[in-house]
Amino acid sequence: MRISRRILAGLATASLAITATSCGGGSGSASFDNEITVGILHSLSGVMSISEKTLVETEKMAIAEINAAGGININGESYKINYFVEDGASNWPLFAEKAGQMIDAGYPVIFGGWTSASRDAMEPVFESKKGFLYYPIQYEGRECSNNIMYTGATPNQQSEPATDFMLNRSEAAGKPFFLVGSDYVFPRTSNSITKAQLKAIGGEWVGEEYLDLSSNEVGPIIAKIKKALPRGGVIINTLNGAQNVAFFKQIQDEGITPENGYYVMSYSIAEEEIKTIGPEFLEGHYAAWNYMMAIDTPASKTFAKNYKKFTKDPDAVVADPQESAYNMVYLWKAAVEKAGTFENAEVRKALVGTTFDAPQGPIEVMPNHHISQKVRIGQVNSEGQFTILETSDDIIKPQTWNQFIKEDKGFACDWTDPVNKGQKYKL
Amino acid sequence: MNLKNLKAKNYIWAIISFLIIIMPFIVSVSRLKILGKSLALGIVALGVDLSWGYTGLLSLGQGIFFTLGGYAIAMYLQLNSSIGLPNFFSLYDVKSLPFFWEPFRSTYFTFFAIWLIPGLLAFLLGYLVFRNRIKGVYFSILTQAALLVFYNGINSQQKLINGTNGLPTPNTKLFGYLVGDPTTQKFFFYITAILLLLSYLFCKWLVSKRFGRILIAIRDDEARVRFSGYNPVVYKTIIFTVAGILAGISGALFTVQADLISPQYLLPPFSIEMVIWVAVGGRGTLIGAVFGAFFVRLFASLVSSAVPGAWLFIQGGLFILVVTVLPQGIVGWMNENGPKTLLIDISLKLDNFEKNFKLLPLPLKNLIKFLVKKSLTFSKKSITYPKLDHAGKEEVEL
Amino acid sequence: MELFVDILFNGISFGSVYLIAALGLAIVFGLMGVINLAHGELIMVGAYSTFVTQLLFKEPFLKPFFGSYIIVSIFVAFIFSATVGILLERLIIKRLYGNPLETLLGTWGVSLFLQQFVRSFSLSFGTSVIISIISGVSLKNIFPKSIKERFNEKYIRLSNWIIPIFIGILSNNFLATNIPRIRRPDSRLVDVTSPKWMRGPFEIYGESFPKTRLVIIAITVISVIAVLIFLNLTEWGIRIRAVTQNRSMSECLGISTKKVDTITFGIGSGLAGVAGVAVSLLGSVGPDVGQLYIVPCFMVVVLGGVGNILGTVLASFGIGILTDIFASGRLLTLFPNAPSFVFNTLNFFSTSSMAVVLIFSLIVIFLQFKPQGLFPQKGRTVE
Amino acid sequence: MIKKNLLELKNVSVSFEGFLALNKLNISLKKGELRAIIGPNGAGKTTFLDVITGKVKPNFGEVLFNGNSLIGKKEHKIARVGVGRKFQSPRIFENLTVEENLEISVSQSVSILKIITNQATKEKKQEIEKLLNVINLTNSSKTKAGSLSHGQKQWLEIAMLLGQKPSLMLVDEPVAGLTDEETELTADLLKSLAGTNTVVVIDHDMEFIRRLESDVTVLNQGKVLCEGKMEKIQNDPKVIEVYLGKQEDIRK
Repeated sequence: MRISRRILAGLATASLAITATSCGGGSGSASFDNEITVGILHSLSGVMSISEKTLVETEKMAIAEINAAGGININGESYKINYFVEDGASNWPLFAEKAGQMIDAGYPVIFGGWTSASRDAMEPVFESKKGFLYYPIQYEGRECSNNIMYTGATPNQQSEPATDFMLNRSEAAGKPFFLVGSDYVFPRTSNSITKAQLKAIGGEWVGEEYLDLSSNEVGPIIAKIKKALPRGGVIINTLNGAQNVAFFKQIQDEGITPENGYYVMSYSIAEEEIKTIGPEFLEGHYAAWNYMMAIDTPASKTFAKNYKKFTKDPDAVVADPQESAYNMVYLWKAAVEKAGTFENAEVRKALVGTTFDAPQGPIEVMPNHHISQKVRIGQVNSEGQFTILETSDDIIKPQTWNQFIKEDKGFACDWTDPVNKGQKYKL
Repeated sequence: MNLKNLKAKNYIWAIISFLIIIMPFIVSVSRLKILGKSLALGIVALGVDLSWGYTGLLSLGQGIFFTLGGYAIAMYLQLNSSIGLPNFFSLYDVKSLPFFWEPFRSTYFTFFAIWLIPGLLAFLLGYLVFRNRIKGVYFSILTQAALLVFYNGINSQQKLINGTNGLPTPNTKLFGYLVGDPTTQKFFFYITAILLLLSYLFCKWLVSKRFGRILIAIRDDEARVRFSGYNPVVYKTIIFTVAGILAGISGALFTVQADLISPQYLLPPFSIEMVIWVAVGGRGTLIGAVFGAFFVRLFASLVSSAVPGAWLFIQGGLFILVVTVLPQGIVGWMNENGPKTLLIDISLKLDNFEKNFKLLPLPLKNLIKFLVKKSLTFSKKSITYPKLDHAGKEEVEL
Repeated sequence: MELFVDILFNGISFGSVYLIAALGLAIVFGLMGVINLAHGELIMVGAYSTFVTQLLFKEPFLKPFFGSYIIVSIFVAFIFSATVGILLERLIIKRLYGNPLETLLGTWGVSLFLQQFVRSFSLSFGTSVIISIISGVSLKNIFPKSIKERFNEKYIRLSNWIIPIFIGILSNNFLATNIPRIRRPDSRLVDVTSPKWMRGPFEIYGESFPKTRLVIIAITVISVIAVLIFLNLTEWGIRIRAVTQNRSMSECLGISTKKVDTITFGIGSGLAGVAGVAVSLLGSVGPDVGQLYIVPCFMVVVLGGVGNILGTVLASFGIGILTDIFASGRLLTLFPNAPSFVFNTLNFFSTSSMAVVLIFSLIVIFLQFKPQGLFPQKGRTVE
Repeated sequence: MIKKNLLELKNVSVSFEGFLALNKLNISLKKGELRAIIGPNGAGKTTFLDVITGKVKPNFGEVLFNGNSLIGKKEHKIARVGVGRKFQSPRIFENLTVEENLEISVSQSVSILKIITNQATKEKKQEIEKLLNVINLTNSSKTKAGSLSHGQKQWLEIAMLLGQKPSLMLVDEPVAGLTDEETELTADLLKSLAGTNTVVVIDHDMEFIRRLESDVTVLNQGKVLCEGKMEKIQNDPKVIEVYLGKQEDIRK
């Protein structure tokens, strides 16, 4: 009897193992007057699926929460949110193709993307078809589309404060900088900002290396770091997902550790990555984010708890990209309710100035379609969490056109006046 | 009998042409783009079929020529729709246009570059490799290595060619028309269909002559061809060059409808996928290559949006299927009376049914029996297979 | 001098990864002429089985032995990958001998299938599938004869099906309940944590070497020696070489070529598993991990000369050293005063991706002159 | 009138890693001659053909055809100057029809441009018809060559050889696997070809060789052991020794 139950349990787990969800809606007993379907477009297969699936989960969770709380209210009518998930398959042109299809299918909004390449591929599609994309990842800036809402950090909300911290207040303060990144647009741009910033604030920069996205062989880069930084220093790391694992494992083997005076500041290591790489390799290194799971507020705790419950995984962690994805669903809801319609043009107008009490604290949508938010610097501790060392005093306003880049200095973007100040205008 | 077949064929062609003509008016632009892209891939599939299906040269690097064609047109569009440098250069502090892009400002140059550059490269690579008698799997591995050379080269050069991000096209202008515009896209669709037809006719013409027979002879026994007084290097180089040119054209047509050309098309899976289109459709049959590319791609985009991830399972299964049980592909199978043979096989199996499936549970056994009997009686009645009984007996005697 | 040691060590350590990854391929491709594009996925199986072994060693009853899990995982990875490989050989490759291009395409299909399998199914499920296959195969052979004779053959055959499935379900259940990490399908990257003794640098004569790299070099050296001993001194090894040299003659001599094929393929696949252990020590493990290695592996084998283990060794170390020289910008260090044109060119190629471009191009050019690689196969060419 | 030597091998040596497949071989053939070559396994018969057709490059020695050296020439070039070869096991293009197989062999001298743009001319078609008649395959001209019987394949390959119109025909084991009747027919065919063509036949089948009524060359260990008519060869003690072992051994 006992055995047979075990078998059944085994069979049940086996069948659970088969994934087959792609389409569905939030559950909730409340009755709704109407329904609206939104699009979710992330990689569910391929290299990026690893990261992007967590965003899909978070977005689904946000939708489920909104539905459970009565859905979207427009002029007294309640709307239940349904969602349609599409797979971008880590293939940038496919993102563009699917985005086009989803806009044609009439979804008022699409939540999606992770890599800059996928966003860049989708941008012209959204612009030509007048769709609206909500994009949740911190990125390099230098663009400002009327058809995209960016809820991740701009460089001045992540890398600039982090560089400042590393040069002046970290354990490696005053030491030279070495920049390491994957070879694509975010690390390249981020690093050129960092270099300009170091020049301006008096830091020393000794080297810059890029690893091709298809390669895992970090050995040569480590050799160069050892040569350039013989007595410790700061390493600014913008490597991508999997490459981080190889990087952190091997720098430890080579003795590039905090004990020896080497400190890595990463812009793409969040709680999820710490879990994967293992805190034993990351302990003592730094990261900069707007949200960290260790934020000790009820909102943050509830967010983490709900996510664990929603994914039925007690070990699940939440991180900045997920929080950002979570926020964007709520921001859209608020904007729609404010506009009183799902019409894109109206929602866009209502969007600017929308606020939300996010797990990280209050955030607000700025006229350049980015959000103002705080920055936190954390140090990885042995439990695999961040010890938050600093939180910016003020809420930092996003700069899409970075002031450390020559061509962009003195430019800004303001979509409340699309004719004169849209995209890029001289201040 | 023959006449009837001919008529049926004509009807099919008429229906297909009709569908292609009315398609832009009945489906949305985003769907039309998918159809157009699938048609464009038919052109590269023709090249793969010529080189692999006919000549036995399995190139795993057709993505190189495809992508070169794509980059040529994308860069031309970028250069001719922006004042000064294309936008992306400013991201990397590039002040002046890299010298090798300079000629791409010219329409004439680009028109030739789209097919001539891939063609020349294919000629060069092919000539060297074939002259040194590198063939079979070595050729495949070598082309794959060349593919990775191009992938790494383009993917890592942000400053020269926008690296990983690739070059987008929808906001660019072709002769003053916005490329992403629905009307322009409809135009591209027709252009693709026409070029596909032309390429098909060209390939058909090519293989209908003695040339085509020599290609097959090279596939069957290259040494014999050599001892018969032919230089296979010449033939192989010609066909590989033609395949390269077709890939370049296909890449250019694909890019303007895909909104983006990126190094992802240089990754090995894409180039190997081309082989599966040809294999499923029927290697050595040009029509099979075109239909294979079209329907496999269409099927892929349907499946992958219904069940993400399932497509890889199906694609993997297709590869295994075409090498184990369906080596001639669907068209080849039809040509060789495959359906009939299958039914005969089943009817033979049926006799040994009890013996072969001893361990199956009874109800399932009865169900299978019932189904097979039904389909057999059905096929007996159908006029297509009138000689089933007779043929069946022959098989038994053998 | 220090530079020389650096280049040599780095080159050897890069090269040993290529070597261990290509060793199995050299056997399968070299001896059997089979192009196995799923070789990378067999490496992946090895890497994932290392991960599962590591998690098992984190369980309370094995925790004290955590330091030695890496040794256990080498054997586990070998067996698991070999099982998958043998299954692949029996089900697909067997039908395709003599058709190398078809084999290439078929194994590519398998590789796609395996990649998606680890994305769509949980690791506990995958592990138990392999366990039940192993038990199914071994069960047939370990059934005591007395039992076999006493019962109807039908029941024995039936139990050959049922018992492995049962074992599989039980092991899935066990793994899923005890190790929550692998209970659900999860395509996220997983990471193998090496035991403490393997982390950090190892100092000798003032030079420091990373221990992980040393361990990988050791694994590689041992594997190469084991393969050489196996091929040259054991009965099956000699049979394998006999079949390699003359298949039909060996058949006449009563060597079961089928069995030899299966064993050769099993060993080649098992070595891929061992390579998986090495790879997992260096970086993360994901469904795509095999794709990173497959083309370099083929380049190593082709460059070394098909069927020549020594060639494979030299080719992989050669590629490793060249990688270090180009990618780490050693030439820039050596010739800092080179004319600016040369300097710029060298600098242009001194990233790992451009090093790949350069090295692959060099190999392609080299093969133009010596299409058979460094050590051509001997004897009259068969056309 | 003295017939000129069509083919001359002078001191040709070929070694495969120390194994001497041909050892200072000297053979010459007159125009229009029919010559049979026999020898035990490993005597260098196939290597002899390989050297002439350009598949193997000799380490030493000279191969003259019509007075011109063949060494260093590519296989297809050698085929074009008039050396045709039939392989040991029939090598035909299995996925082409019988007719197409012959078409390829008769079109060898056509320029590539014509091959790409034109179909076979009427004369060529007539040639093909003739060849089909010779090998008795007119009825199956449209079947795929792969589905022919073994004997038919052998004959098809001979016909392909004829289609090339070579001045020197090298025929490697043409009757392996043929029935007695077919063997006889083949022998008659080859005999009839001699005179206009020069034919070299390699075979193991002594009955068949005898039927050819030609000069016979015996190869052993890469050298010519002896040459002459069949009767002479059969009584040569050296040949008996090579084929049957030393006479002392037999006595034991």
